[in-house]
Amino acid sequence: MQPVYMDHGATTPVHPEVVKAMVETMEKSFGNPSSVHAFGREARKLLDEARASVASLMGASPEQIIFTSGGTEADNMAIFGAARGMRLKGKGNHIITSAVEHHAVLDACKALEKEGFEVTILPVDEDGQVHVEELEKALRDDTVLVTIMHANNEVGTIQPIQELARLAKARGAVFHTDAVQSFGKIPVDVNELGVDLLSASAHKIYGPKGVGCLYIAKGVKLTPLSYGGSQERRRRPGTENLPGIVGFGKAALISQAEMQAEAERLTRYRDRLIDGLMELPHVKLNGHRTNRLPQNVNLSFHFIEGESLLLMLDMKGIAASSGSACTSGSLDPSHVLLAMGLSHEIAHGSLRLTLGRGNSEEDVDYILNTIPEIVERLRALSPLYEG
Amino acid sequence: MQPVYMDHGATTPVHPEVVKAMVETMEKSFGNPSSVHAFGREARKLLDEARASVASLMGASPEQIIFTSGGTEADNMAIFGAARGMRLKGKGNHIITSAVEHHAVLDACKALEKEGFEVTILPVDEDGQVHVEELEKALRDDTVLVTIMHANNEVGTIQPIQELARLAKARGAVFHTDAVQSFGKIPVDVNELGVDLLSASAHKIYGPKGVGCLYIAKGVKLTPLSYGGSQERRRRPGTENLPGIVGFGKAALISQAEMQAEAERLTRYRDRLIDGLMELPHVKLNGHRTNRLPQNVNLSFHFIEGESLLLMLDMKGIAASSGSACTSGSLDPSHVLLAMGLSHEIAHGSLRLTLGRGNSEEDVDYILNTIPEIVERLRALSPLYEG
Amino acid sequence: MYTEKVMEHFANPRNVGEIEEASGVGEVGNASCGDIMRISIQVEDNIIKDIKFKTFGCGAAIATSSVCTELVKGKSIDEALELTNQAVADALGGLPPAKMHCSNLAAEALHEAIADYKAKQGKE
Amino acid sequence: MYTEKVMEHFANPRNVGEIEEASGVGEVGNASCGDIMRISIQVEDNIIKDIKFKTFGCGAAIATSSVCTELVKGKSIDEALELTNQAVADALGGLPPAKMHCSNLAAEALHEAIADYKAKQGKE
Ligand SMILES: Cc1ncc(COP(=O)(O)O)c(C=O)c1O
Ligand SMILES: Cc1ncc(COP(=O)(O)O)c(C=O)c1O
Ligand code: FES
Ligand code: FES
Repeated sequence: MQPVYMDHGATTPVHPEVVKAMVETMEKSFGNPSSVHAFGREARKLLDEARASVASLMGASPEQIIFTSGGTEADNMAIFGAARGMRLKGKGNHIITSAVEHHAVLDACKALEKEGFEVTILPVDEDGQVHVEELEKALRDDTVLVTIMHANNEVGTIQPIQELARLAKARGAVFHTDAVQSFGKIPVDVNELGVDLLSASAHKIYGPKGVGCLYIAKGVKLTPLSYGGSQERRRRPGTENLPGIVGFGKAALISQAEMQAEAERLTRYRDRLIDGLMELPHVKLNGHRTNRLPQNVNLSFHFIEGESLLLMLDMKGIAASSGSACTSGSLDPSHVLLAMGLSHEIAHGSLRLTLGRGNSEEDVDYILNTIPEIVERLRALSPLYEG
Repeated sequence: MQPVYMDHGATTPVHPEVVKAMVETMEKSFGNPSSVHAFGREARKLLDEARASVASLMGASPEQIIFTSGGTEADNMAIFGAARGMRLKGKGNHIITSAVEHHAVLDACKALEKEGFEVTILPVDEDGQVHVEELEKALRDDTVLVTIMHANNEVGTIQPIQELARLAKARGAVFHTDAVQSFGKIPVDVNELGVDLLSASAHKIYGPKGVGCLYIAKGVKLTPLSYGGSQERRRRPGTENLPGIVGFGKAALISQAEMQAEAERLTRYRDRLIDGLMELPHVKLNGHRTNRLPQNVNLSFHFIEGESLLLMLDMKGIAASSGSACTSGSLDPSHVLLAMGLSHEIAHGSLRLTLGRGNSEEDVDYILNTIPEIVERLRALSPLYEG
Repeated sequence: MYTEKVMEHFANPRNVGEIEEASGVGEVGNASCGDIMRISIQVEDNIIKDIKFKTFGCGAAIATSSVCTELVKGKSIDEALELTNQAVADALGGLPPAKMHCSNLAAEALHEAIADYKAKQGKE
Repeated sequence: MYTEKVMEHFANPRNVGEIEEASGVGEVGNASCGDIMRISIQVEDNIIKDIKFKTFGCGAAIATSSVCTELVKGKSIDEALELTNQAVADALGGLPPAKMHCSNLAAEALHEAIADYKAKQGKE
């Protein structure tokens, strides 16, 4: 049995072309981009090219891209950097975020509370969507930063970033969006979105783990997270992860070429999965039915706990994830599903299938055939189910 | 002409075995180590193995190793983390470092000054060595952190870490050492050294760029630099750079096996280079003659500016570096050489040759043959030289 | 993450179900994670003749439930009362540290079922 | 980093040296980096007949010194005085932004040398 990987929201296989570009970089261009000699100049050239590729996929110019070690660092850099920077300028100390953000955003905001910032967490509706009116109500004269994700990692819901950003910026706040899940999968254009800061990560788009970037609009000042050499225009010191960055550049180029066709293909699979699985009794779709990432399926199977479901799927060769307890060392059910109004128990039984390049129509068939029997088995085990 | 790379202190070529391990990881074990399914468990296994390899090379246990994006992040995490953490506990706000630290340490300390910490910078002698008595004089009841590097990146001088750490810890301070240049090259044992925190970086030991680690002794509490997922026991969130970490593990294993023989071989080359080049007129050795890294040669050629020297060497296929202006966007001469008492002009004309695995006896011959004519040419160009 | 033993019990859980007209039933929720387990026992001459469980919980919860029923089936209720969550975990070849709390579920539900039995017997 | 033109001048600098009994000599230090340049000129009938330089400085400093001497050799001192550091940089196909300050060295040393010549002529 060929395993079926449907956890592309967690991470993606590295594209063979990306691996090739990284190997070539390690074998032929191992120099330090800060070095004066030929090895250094060659490395610098590759660094510049990769920056241009990543910038191009989000409609930015290369000098607006700062490479980081991933999405988490980009989020932290944006949030700590903008909040502390704005406060230093005396602009205030109020931050707004949403209840469905990734922990990299939520926990950074929480840490800022300890530094004396006030944080407003916007609610979402039952589809996981932030409403513009909620932001309008929350904005204050001392709001320095609004950070709301582009697409949610658990339920795929896409937020109205354009409207939110326009509103926040009109009130003088810096606007950051975590686009880790959307970048490379649906169109992301920093100018159209009108954001000041945008985070992305390579390993979600068939690039390597350990590389990401932060887009910083012209004129936006950030207090750095760390100090050292003069790399990345002093905004992010440390010898550049050149092979990783080259891989990110390559992945961005490939995404740019294939994004539209791939989004159409995966939307078809997504809809087959949603429609097929919704035919089972006691199933709920989480997230917006249409305004969601092409890659994302998220369903709650009542009376079933997520980890057990994942393990059963795993035994059938299906790799998926869950917003349940246990998945990542945390025992709490998904804060995203709870924020959308799900009960503790139902949130516990959620299944996330995230599609990607390697998936085929047959994978969809296999899953549609396999899940019903597993659900039945687990329900038979469940004290909550009176079948 | 085969180029001669003698800038291993800046970065090293990636070992072919390391490239192989990374490619295998990307091709076969691309999962997210936090995932429950088979792909995740496989990734977790590789992560654990790499952690054990890196820990073993410094005599630590695996759970004391936190992977980072490099030496710079490890330094910042240690310094910000320990200083802020100790202050929260009311232990004081005085930090001690040395004048010859890497900018990742010096600039982090400077940034802490803005947070209200007081920083004492210990002087060094003309060989670049910190004296234990200087630390003794500087220690205070409110000293919370002492951070002194193991081996200097520019001149290779090795510091008496054991004595310094013993003294600092006896006074209740946390002791951190930046071992980025020594780790994998000379014996580094956290227990023998007696340090609380130790930074290392993979790309200095034939591993990949963008990976490093911080050793954290049991019981040492650090305030995190960033927030997010539960990776690295919450001390360093973000999807782990698995291929990079696997590469670091492999590089550590190889270093462990080859370190002693390699140190002996390179010490011979180092001494041939030093002795040979010191025969030229108006040359000064920088750093301690014997208590220095086997890999490091650092000489000042009077009347010559470093960047010109590097460019001339580069035209002859020799990749080297300099503590001079211009090398890394900064126009100031090396703070390390100035701290050792060199004049501005002489500091400007320094040349660093750092040896490594690929270098041969012939490379040493070639350099010994090439440098004299270059030095002569540049001196003929120099208004300071009255030949 | 889990030992083979855990996975074996998870894949083929023993004694799943509910005993109709049970001598005692225990249902507990796990304080740490909110997961739920129900154990029903049939007791004759102080011996647990039959035992069945239903669990809404993680893989460790299901495996510990299963092994727990196996361990006490045929034992006296006094022996059964001595069963600790550590013993349950040990019988599975250990649990990951973050999963030790899951083994509480089975031991607690069993104790509750016995208490229920005793209460019904008017022995308490 | 550097253009080919810069590297070519750096590798083969023109007019290196010192004119014995020069009409004027200018020596300046670069305020940003501490590098040093000395230019000596030989002037006849207001024309720079010969010019030589010595430079302690980076690659850009040496290349700009070289191209600067080439640009003004054979020119009148009035024409030479019009030479800007931008013109020097342009003649080399441009310099990296961080290296623009290096081009000051040559233009300034030349201006000093001309001032020295004028002073000696008692014309100032
Ligand atoms: C929405 C979102 N933000 C941030 C991150 C963190 O990115 P990284 O794993 O690259 O640190 C992720 C993925 O883990 C994500 O899905
Ligand atoms: C002594 C020392 N510390 C820290 C660093 C920074 O390490 P990295 O480049 O991995 O961030 C370096 C090398 O650049 C170094 O030599
Ligand atoms: S996490 Fe709830 S029982 Fe295991
Ligand atoms: S850096 Fe001094 S002249 Fe270029």
